[in-house]
Amino acid sequence: MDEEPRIGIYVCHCGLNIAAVVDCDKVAKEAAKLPNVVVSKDNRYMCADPGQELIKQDIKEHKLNRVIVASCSPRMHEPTFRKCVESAGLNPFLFEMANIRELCSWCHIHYPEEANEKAFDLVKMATAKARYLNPLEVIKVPVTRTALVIGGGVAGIHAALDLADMGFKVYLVERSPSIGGKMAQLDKTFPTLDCSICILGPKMVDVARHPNIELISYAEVKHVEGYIGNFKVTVVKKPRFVIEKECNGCGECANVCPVEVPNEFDENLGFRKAIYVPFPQAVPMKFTIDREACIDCYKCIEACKEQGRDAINFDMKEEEIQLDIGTIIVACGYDLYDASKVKAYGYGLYDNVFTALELERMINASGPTQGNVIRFSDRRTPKSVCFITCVGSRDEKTNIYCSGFCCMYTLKNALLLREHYPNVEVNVLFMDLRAPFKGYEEFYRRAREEGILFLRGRPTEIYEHPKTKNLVISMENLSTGEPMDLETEMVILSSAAVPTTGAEKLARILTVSRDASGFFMEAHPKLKPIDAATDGIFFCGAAQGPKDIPYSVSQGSAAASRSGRIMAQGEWEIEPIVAFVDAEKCRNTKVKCGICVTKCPYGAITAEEGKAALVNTAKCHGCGTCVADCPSNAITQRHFTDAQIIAQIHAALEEKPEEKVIGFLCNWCSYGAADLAGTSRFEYPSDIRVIRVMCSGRIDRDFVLEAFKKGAGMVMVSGCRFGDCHYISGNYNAEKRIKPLFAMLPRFGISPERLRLEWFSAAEATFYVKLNKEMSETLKKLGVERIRAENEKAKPFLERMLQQSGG
Amino acid sequence: MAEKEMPEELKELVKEKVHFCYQCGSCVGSCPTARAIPEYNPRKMMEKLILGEWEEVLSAKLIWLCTMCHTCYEACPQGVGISHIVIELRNLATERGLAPVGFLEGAKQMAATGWTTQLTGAAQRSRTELGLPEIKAVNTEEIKKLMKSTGFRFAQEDERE
Amino acid sequence: MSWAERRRGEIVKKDEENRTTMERKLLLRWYELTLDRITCLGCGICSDNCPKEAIKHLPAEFRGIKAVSRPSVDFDPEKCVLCGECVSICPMDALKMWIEQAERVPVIEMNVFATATRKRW
Amino acid sequence: MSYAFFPGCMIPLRLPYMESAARQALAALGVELVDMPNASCCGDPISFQSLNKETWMVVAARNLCVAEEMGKNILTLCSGCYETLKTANVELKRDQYLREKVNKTLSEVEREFMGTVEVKNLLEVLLEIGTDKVKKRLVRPLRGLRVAVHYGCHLVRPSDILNFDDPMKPTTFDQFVGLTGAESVSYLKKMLCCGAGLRMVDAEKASKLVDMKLRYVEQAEADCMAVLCPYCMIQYDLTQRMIKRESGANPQMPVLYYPEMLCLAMGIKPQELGLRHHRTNAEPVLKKLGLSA
Repeated sequence: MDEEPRIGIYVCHCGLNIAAVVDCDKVAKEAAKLPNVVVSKDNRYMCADPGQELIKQDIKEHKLNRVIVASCSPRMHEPTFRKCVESAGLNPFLFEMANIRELCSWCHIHYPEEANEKAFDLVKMATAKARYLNPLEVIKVPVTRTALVIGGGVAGIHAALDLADMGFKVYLVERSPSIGGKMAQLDKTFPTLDCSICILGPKMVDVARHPNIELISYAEVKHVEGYIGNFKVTVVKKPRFVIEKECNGCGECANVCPVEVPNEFDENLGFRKAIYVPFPQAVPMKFTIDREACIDCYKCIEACKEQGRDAINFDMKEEEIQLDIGTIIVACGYDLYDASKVKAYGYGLYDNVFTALELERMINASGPTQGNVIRFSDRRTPKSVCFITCVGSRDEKTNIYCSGFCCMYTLKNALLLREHYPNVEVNVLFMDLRAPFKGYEEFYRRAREEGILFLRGRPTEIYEHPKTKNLVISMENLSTGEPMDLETEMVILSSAAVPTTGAEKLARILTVSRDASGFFMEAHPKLKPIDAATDGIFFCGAAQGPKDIPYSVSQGSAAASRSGRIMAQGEWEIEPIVAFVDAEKCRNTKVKCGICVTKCPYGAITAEEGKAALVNTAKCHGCGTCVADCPSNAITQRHFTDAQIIAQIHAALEEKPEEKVIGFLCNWCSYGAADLAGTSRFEYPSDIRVIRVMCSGRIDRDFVLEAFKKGAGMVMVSGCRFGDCHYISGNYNAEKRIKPLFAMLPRFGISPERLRLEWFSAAEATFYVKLNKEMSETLKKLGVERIRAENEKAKPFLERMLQQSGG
Repeated sequence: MAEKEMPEELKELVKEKVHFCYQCGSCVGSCPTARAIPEYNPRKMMEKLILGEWEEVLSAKLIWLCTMCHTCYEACPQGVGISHIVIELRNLATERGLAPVGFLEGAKQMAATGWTTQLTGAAQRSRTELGLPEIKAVNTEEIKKLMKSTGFRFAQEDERE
Repeated sequence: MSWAERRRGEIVKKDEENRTTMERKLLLRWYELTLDRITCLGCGICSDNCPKEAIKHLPAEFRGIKAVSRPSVDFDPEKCVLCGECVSICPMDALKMWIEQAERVPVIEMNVFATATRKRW
Repeated sequence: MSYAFFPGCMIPLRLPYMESAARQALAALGVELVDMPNASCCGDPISFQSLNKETWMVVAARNLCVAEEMGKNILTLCSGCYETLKTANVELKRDQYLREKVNKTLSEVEREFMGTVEVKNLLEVLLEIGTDKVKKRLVRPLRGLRVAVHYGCHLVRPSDILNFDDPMKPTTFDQFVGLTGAESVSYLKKMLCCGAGLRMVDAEKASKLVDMKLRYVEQAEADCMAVLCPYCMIQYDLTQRMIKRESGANPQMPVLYYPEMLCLAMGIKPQELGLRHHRTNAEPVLKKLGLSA
């Protein structure tokens, strides 16, 4: 763009969210003095209609060709304002945002002076970048009208059915031999006590029958590549040793099988054969051979042949299926916390301590006891039962979070027990009983009405009576304040929900992040509760956090509509922040180079011998690793150009550079953590000036050197934890590039502790805060004088190095 | 005690640990002292600290009843570390001359002999009988020096001296 | 071992002086496989025929020419599936299996003895 | 195997029979015990720590220094000493600031904490020897003896520092009792504190705790109790008489120190142990084992 930049700056008060700490009026007035700034205003709510109108008017009136809004995180409102400037006829990429809320006002509440200084710096940095902004055209990619649902629990089933009804092709991948998930194991559901399998069963059958759904059971997702609308997914189908097409589920094979093993579906209370279906209503109704238990007697083959079929094949091998997918829904659910880890409660040690899911199987008419609740030790119906809540939750030793639905299922189990055995004494031991949704408090009331006794207090430990095998619970009766021993014949532990096994692996396959508890992390806790940070991937059900059935079902439907929204359009706009090669500068024309080809994690770059390298824009995800690693500076990332980033560095370090930290944060993890620190209102020192890049792989060594040359006190380079990189390998490349600096800097006279290379996830706001405190300590320890002296000494070296690399 | 302000050490503890207490009673459930003496209730003690009634807690005889079995420390789901807080409270109470005689006797013995207990005649006889080696005296000067330089106070009478 | 922590459905191995018991307790089905170490000669036929390779044959230990221990067998509760193959084949009748306190051998009941060995011979 | 031997104060000064049994058992297992010259009381984790935590830490550190000079790991017989010495050792190794502070004080007596030794309790040492090796020495298994195991709080808690076994449901001691051929019975309130820490302030209530525990032990039809700590020993062994005097109840539960059980199982004659110095009568136990004179 050749025309002179005409910049408009808008400082948002965000009500009092920003204005309470930052003097917005002053910031706007000061910003007006910056070069190329034509208008500079402050406003109560920039994102509201009047605010947006103001921008549109000014663009017309003052012929603005750059717009800057200083308000919240770009992860929040960047799309809003881009649309706004676009409607006024300006290219949306000529808009830039300064994050003075999450990164400034919210985290320096008690230090308004420093906050003001920082806010102005952030605006100045945005302005500096804005001068170098270029108009960009969005890239449109086609969208495959096929969805993949991972996990066939109640949430996944609903997501799949809804999408299929919308007319999209759906692949439903389920790990176990049958769909149904945890809900299939339950006896009844709260708060209305309908039979669980009776309401779930028909839905499962619908899945099997729906012409648009292809159910791939006993299979796992092995590999995912590609991007929104164009995912390539590899699914591994485990061998069933039973040919699905041939098996009609008659069960003769199981009748002759000599091996009995505990049935996982019955929580190992009952047994199944080595050839089995987990439960009578299983979908698909196909048998599976458990080769771990099978003794290769081949009796099943005989039995199958007697039925005139030949469904069993012991030579079956693992099978890989390739799928072209438009959107992915993750519904992999939860596991129950292993109660035996809470040793004090004696699960696994004492016979008559059960988990809630075990009770659920016992009380179920088709369970291992045909609906009888009995004790392990003497097979007698207990005269008294105690329920203990919060096992493995709300405890810093196990899981700090509240698992949400345990209170309610405890109530349900207590009521069911009361219904089956009116004379059994039922006690519920609880700390807080949480019954917050529709009909739940009424359910709690009903439980009290039925004579279930509620005792407040968290049991300390449980012992077994050596003779009667009764259990003695030590606890404080909180209403009297006295310790007491409660003797009961059976204890039911209400275990918390924890991320399912394999969630970690799946997160890596999909390159999506998980929160501190290990559940999948949504893009925004309030406004994008279904979306992953990666476009085209959605979460529903307990994969995202512990949830009850109604909530899981609504999330399943929500995920279906979110992904249907993308597939219905047939094409999708992706941000044009891709890399492009300047053919004149590329040295591959002269020598064999191809470094960029090896660095690109997506295989988006090709470099034929003698020709300049070429970027396939549709394949490029825009991490910028190739840009930073190009030896001849021939590659540029649009919207994150070297010139833009260096302008930001210069702007940040104009005043008092020795007291400042230049922080390079990757968009997905470290910037996310910084945002979270803000939303959580964690306070930390204000020394840091944040420069956002898409990936740590974009961070050029020259940026660090440039910052020190300009006198920066410290530099921090940060990205996602290893294995979590949003662009697969960006952080590994960043580490390879930045790490040598620790050895190099001391040779120039710069203390190595002035450079930090840190990896943390978007959930680790506390780590980000700790890091900032540490860096502030380091700055204080070294002192301005020493830093200045070091920088002076290093300057000639730095200049020489920068010249060499052409930066 | 005429202090109004909570002592700094205690303030920090309350802020960093005690405030996490959500009054679940895990600490009381298996507390041996609470079983023997119902007035002793670590949960209520934590509540009082949160409410700022620290003087009452500190001056009460109750803090000296803890057997230091650390069951509460292990049982606490919020990591309050109650038994360690009791130790801090006792330290502060000792500074204010509130330590009970039973506790101080051991310390006096320690300064005198290097052991917190005395060799009884019967024990001496059975040592010989069992063929155990002689007990060697401890260099009590070292112990006294260490106790002095760490500011160990025996009781109020000692302070007057 | 009364103090050891167990998982539901897990096979628990108990070594007593002259007897080894493999026990699995499901709610309404208790399985027990016992080896009488006095009767057992340690021939190792069970080990050769175990379809899950859950039985290890321990030959006699010698010090010089003097045997310091008799040959014997050892069970691996992780691998065993309590099929009863070993019970059916033991020439000394040293192995016994009970299901719900009744002496039962699943492989004999299901008549799979011949087929199971077919694979190996 | 050689250890710096730290019996504490209570064992050598009041309960020498415990020291005797431990020395005999460990000698039979080939463990060399080297006395620690000039070692003092560990710094009692209850009374001393309560009065002044800093002094407590410094005194403990001084004892660690003695072992460091000897270049040997410490074996403690008393669980109280175990907690004190291990806490000091772990915290001083972990916390640089605390270490500097403690070393400054220690320099007055010309000592310095280096952090070169480990602190071990009796069971840890037995584990180090190896259960198989110990079992081979046990020629006369205590078959048929029903033992109620009492762990003693300071053996396992605070678990984040001691890191020895589970703080609420430990199993190591039971396994070692099982090793001697005896049966470790399960009983209610197995982890209930002996109440020694309460004795200094309220002896009557401390006896109440003993009484409470003994009832649960009796209920499980145990033949005797097994302990590892001298304070627990005093509580259960001595207090039974007091209970008889005070409340008229007549508890008669023999209390054994675990090394005594080991010695019996090794075939050492009961006469060579100080069983007669127990305040409770160990005769029923010996009778059951067919060892009575």
